[in-house]
Amino acid sequence: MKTIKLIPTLGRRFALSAALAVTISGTTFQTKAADEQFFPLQSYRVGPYAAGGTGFFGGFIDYLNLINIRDGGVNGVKLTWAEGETQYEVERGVEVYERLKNHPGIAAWNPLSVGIAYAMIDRITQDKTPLITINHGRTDSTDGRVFPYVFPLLLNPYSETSAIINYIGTKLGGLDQLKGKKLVVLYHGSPYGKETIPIYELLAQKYGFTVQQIEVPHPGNEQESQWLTIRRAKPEYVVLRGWGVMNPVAIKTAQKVGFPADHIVGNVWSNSEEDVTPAGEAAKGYVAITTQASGAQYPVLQEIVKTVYGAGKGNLEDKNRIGSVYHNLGIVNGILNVEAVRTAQEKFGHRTLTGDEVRWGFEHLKLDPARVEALGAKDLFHSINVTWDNHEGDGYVTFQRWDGKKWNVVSDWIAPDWALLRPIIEKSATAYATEHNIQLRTAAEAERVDTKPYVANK
Amino acid sequence: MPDFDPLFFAEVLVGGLLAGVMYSLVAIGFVLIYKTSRVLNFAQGSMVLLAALTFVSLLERGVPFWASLLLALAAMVLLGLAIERTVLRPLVNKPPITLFMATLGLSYVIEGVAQLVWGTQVHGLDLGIDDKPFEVGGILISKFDLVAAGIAAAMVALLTGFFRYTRIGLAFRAAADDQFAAFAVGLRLTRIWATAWVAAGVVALVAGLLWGARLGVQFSLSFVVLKALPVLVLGGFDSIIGAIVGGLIIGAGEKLSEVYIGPFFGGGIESWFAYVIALVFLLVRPAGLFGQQLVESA
Amino acid sequence: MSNLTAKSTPVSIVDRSTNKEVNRPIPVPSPTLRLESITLSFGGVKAVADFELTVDTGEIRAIIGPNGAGKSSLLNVISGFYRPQRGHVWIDGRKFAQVPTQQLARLGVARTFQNLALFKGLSVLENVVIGWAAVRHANFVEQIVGLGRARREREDALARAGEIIDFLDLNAVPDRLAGALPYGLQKRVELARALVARPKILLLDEPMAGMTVTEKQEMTRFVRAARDEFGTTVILIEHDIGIVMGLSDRVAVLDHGRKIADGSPAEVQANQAVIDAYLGVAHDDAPEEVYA
Amino acid sequence: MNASASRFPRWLSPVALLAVAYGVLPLVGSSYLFEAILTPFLALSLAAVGLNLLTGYAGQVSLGSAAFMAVGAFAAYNFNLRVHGLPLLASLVLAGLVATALGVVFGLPSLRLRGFYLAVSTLAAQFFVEWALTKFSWFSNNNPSGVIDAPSLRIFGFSFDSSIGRYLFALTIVVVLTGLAQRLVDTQTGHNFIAVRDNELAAKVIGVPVLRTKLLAFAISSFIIGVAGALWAFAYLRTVEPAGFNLDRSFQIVFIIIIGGLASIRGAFFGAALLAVFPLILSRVGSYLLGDRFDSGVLDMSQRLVLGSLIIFFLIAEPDGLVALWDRLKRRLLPMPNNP
Repeated sequence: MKTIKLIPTLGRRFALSAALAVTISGTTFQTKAADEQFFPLQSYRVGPYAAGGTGFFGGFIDYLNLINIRDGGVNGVKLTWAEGETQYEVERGVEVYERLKNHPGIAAWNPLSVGIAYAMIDRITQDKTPLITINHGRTDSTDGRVFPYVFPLLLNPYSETSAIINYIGTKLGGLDQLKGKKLVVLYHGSPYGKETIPIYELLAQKYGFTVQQIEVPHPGNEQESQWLTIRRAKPEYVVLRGWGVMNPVAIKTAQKVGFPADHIVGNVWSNSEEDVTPAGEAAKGYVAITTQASGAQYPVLQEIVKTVYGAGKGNLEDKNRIGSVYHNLGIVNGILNVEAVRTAQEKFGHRTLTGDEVRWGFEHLKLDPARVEALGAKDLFHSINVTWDNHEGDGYVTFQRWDGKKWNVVSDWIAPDWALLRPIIEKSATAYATEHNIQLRTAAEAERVDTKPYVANK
Repeated sequence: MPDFDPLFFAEVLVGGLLAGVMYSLVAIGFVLIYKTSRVLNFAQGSMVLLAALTFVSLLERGVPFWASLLLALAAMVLLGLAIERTVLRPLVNKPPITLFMATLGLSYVIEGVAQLVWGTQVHGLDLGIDDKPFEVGGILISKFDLVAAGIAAAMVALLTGFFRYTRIGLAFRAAADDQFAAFAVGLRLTRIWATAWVAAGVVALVAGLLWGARLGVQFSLSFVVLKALPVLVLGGFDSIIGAIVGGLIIGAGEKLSEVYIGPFFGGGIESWFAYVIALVFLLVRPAGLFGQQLVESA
Repeated sequence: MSNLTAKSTPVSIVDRSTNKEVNRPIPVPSPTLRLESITLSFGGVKAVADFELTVDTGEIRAIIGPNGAGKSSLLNVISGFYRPQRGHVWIDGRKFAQVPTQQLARLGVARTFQNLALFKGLSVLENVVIGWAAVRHANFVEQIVGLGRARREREDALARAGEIIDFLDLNAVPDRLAGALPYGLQKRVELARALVARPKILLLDEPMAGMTVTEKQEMTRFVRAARDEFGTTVILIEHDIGIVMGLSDRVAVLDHGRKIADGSPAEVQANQAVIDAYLGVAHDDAPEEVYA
Repeated sequence: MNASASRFPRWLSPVALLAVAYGVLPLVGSSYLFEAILTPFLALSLAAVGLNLLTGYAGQVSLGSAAFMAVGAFAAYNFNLRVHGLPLLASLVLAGLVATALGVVFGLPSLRLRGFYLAVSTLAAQFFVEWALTKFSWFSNNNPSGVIDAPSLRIFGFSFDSSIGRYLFALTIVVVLTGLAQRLVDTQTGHNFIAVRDNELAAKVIGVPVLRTKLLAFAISSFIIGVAGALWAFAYLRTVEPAGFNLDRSFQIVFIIIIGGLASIRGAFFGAALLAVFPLILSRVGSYLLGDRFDSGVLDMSQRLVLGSLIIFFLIAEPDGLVALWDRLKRRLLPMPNNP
């Protein structure tokens, strides 16, 4: 008979059941929140997308720390947060949501993941707590009438597409020069990648250029056939709508088939240092769109380095990632969240706000270039103007070229073609509304705010 | 159907063949272990990741190129010995499927260790082989791929020489043929298996460097195992020649199908089409092209 | 399943104590099984060359020969595992180039294996019941519901299994896992599994290998009883000459894949060629292809 | 499986378990317990029961079970969406049948291939389904993002749309299907599965229809895994994208039946309990013991390390999994009267 050492397994079994009891009781937070505003973070610091996660959540936490240390919170209300690892997987994101949703004083959810964001839309609408999907998420969630609690701040995928086409137009000497030209869009084989297929077709008809959209199967660590097809199609420009390992491999394979890197334009998720450094020399001259410029020379960055990292509270392990694209995106996201809370506090008082109050704050978030400069973020990002029915807030974009070591801004702030995009967004949003029988919200309803602290269903 | 242009076809074919060589590099690691111990080592992908991550992390900490190469090599040797000792030996007489599942667990362990020790950042890796293509008869060929093909060819020559002409190589082949007979004859099987795992570790390092130079050294490097499996199924799990030929067929087949048949399906068919190619061959020869045909008997 | 009293089916139980052949069926003229000039080679090595054999109904037909003479290969040809390069297998007058293994049960052929092919994950009773699996009509849904046809088939199978378990004295262990039994008992379970479907032809591949003397005698009794009881034709491959000569009606002797003698036990024992083969008169030994 | 004569009648433990599951838990459990632990545990257990039939009982290794979960989820979504008035349970059953059809198709290689070659060929199913569901947006109702939203759970007029409701909905389906699976395993077909696993050739010789048995194993297991996929999407996540059913999910189900215990219906539940709750415990115990010195990333990486070593531990020390460990423990703690 196999001699099985029963003691350790017994020991492990008891440890297991003890720990189980801890989780079953669930986490009931009794402590009375002494005027704190809480940010639950579904972060991912592991797995294929760790670079994005560590940078973004590092920047966000750094900014919250800055506000706490420098200003003692927002009008005296201290900012707190808790992280739950999701490894960018939807069900882990949902588990962290279930675990933290009963925490008092939640301001907003910031998952930075398309999959988790989709899984949360019904849940946060029911909880009346805003869900922020900066630069990504559902394009039609821009329409505040149908998605009251979802905010694709600064840039939704359609605006990004329109801005890229505008940029390529200017490079060719004007939008009319687009006529007759050939464009290829290389997209990641996932819902995120497929989101912009319709808009590229539409813009192609509008400006008279031809577009060929080629899919790269996940994870995209081998793109020989895609780039040989591109080589034969001989397009003027290739738009890279990539994610993760697919980006450096695309740039390297482009070099391999002799396609010039400076004719590749990266989208907002193919624009970070981690996307280009693995490609080494091949990435020189590669241009990518961004809503936030990279670099640490901006006043708000300097303050973070001085006060937060000075006090040893900096979240980034690798100091020379300060000022990287993801880090700055986290900081900008921090600015927008904090300013929304500040705006809401002006109306509802300097205290812990409910989710619906913060939602009101986001729907009145107006940061013109002057206010942005006051926040020490001049040239970091342009401006934002969120209204109750436009949850994107008309963010401006700029383009950066990689010189082998760092990103350099090569264009001034460009505005996407909002007028053209709005009807398309509204059509898709109303279709969603009918499918889920949601009535469209009116301006008046947007003003009504639920001010009693909300506890999700027990 | 895009107009058929022979020059382009040749280019896709050559590109496919060279890509196939990169798959073979990984597949050879599988074959080494399967050949001697009938274990399909699913952890080969994570060994490729660990090897490349160790090398590039040492390089970035200022260790010179050759020193970090040797240290990474040493790490893979130690890993090979440790695996044989802790995982393989206790499971020695278990059915092959149990061992296969043990390597599934092993791949999680190695991925965990690699990221715990060296962190989860993305690293660039420059081997000094630039990737500028050059034109041969109107066909663009990448210098990097040729060097990779050269390294693969050298490795195959080295391995076949090792198997054919050295004593330990002979012991390998004996163990591969019939473990019990080898054991009965007095060959110390555990030493053979350990050497097999060490050799697979070395192959993993070579594959890790070449794939890492192309992909960047990061977590997704371990997905490369999924590229090697159809090659093994086609070439046979226990034949090095099969790994090379299988790699070439899958590489070329994958690329040609993506370029010429892909458009009908809307593109992106590479990930599963390689398995279809392998399956078609398999239904003809159930143990792969060069795999040892198992004579069915009660 | 507690022990099952055998349902009274009109089968006369052989009186084991007297060991007399009570009602031995008269051999029917047409041969139940015929191997017509079978030639089998593996990659150039001739395992069996031009082998001819006829087996009459109800006969215990033995094939003997030194190790590696190709005996097991012959059984594997009859079982359809190998396709002979030349020659045919005739079963009940039907000619096969390669016997369809899946139809063996339907053709009334059952066999045991040289080194035990029991289903380790099943109990003894379940192993024997599954021997009756071929004649099953109820589909899996009916079986889950367990009524009507499925229930009857189940009960019938259990009854038949019960009978064979009584017949082979396995009553002590019906619920034990087959893999956990001692070697001798496992051999008997495998015989039970082969007999439960009342096969016309029973192929025995060295049933006595590795057995003690008493176990051998018991097995001999069971084989003879099976033939006498159910009229089963038996093709026996066995090393123990004493057992073979005592048990078989006719014996064929195989040496290096060729038949060197065929006849009654007495004739074969007196045949000089057989003696030479067994005493190992020196002649070139072809490399053996031992396929269990 | 021989029924070990124990002091308690055999049906006592399942009935007691059901009493707790239906009676006690809904009263005492928090919504976190249902939403984040019990409902995913039930869906994973059901998938593991399905895979155990195929790999544990019939011996056919499959690395593509996540693909069949995805087919179940998307088929149920489309039946419910496109066939008006179709009751939810009907679309679940139809979804299971679609998964069955696919299971049979991808089971065909098992007729010629065995062991690793078969395992690798099931990977073809995994990648093909993942690609097809992402590529053809018809499956996700032309929603550009490829993500489907679960319909509301209404059966015979009752709404199961609360966290307890979803739990009871999932529980009932799992109980019914597990009962059928346990019943199947005790029938002749179930024994044929084991025969094909233990010695395919001997099974063929004695007349067990080997080809039909293998395809039946693939069909039944795909049906159960398909329904489990639909449960995962409708009762647990309530919105799912193809990437949610990736290769890691297939490996997770394989790990569950290894740790739980191959060829044992109960094993699926033991394994799923450990694997569904394990990551939560580790992150809790980790953050509790180590405080925030380690960020959640390190904890998660160590979870991958611990899970991998757990697999190896079980394969070496207890190849029959948690079930065997539990039975041995039970025998030791509740000595049977007639046990020597």
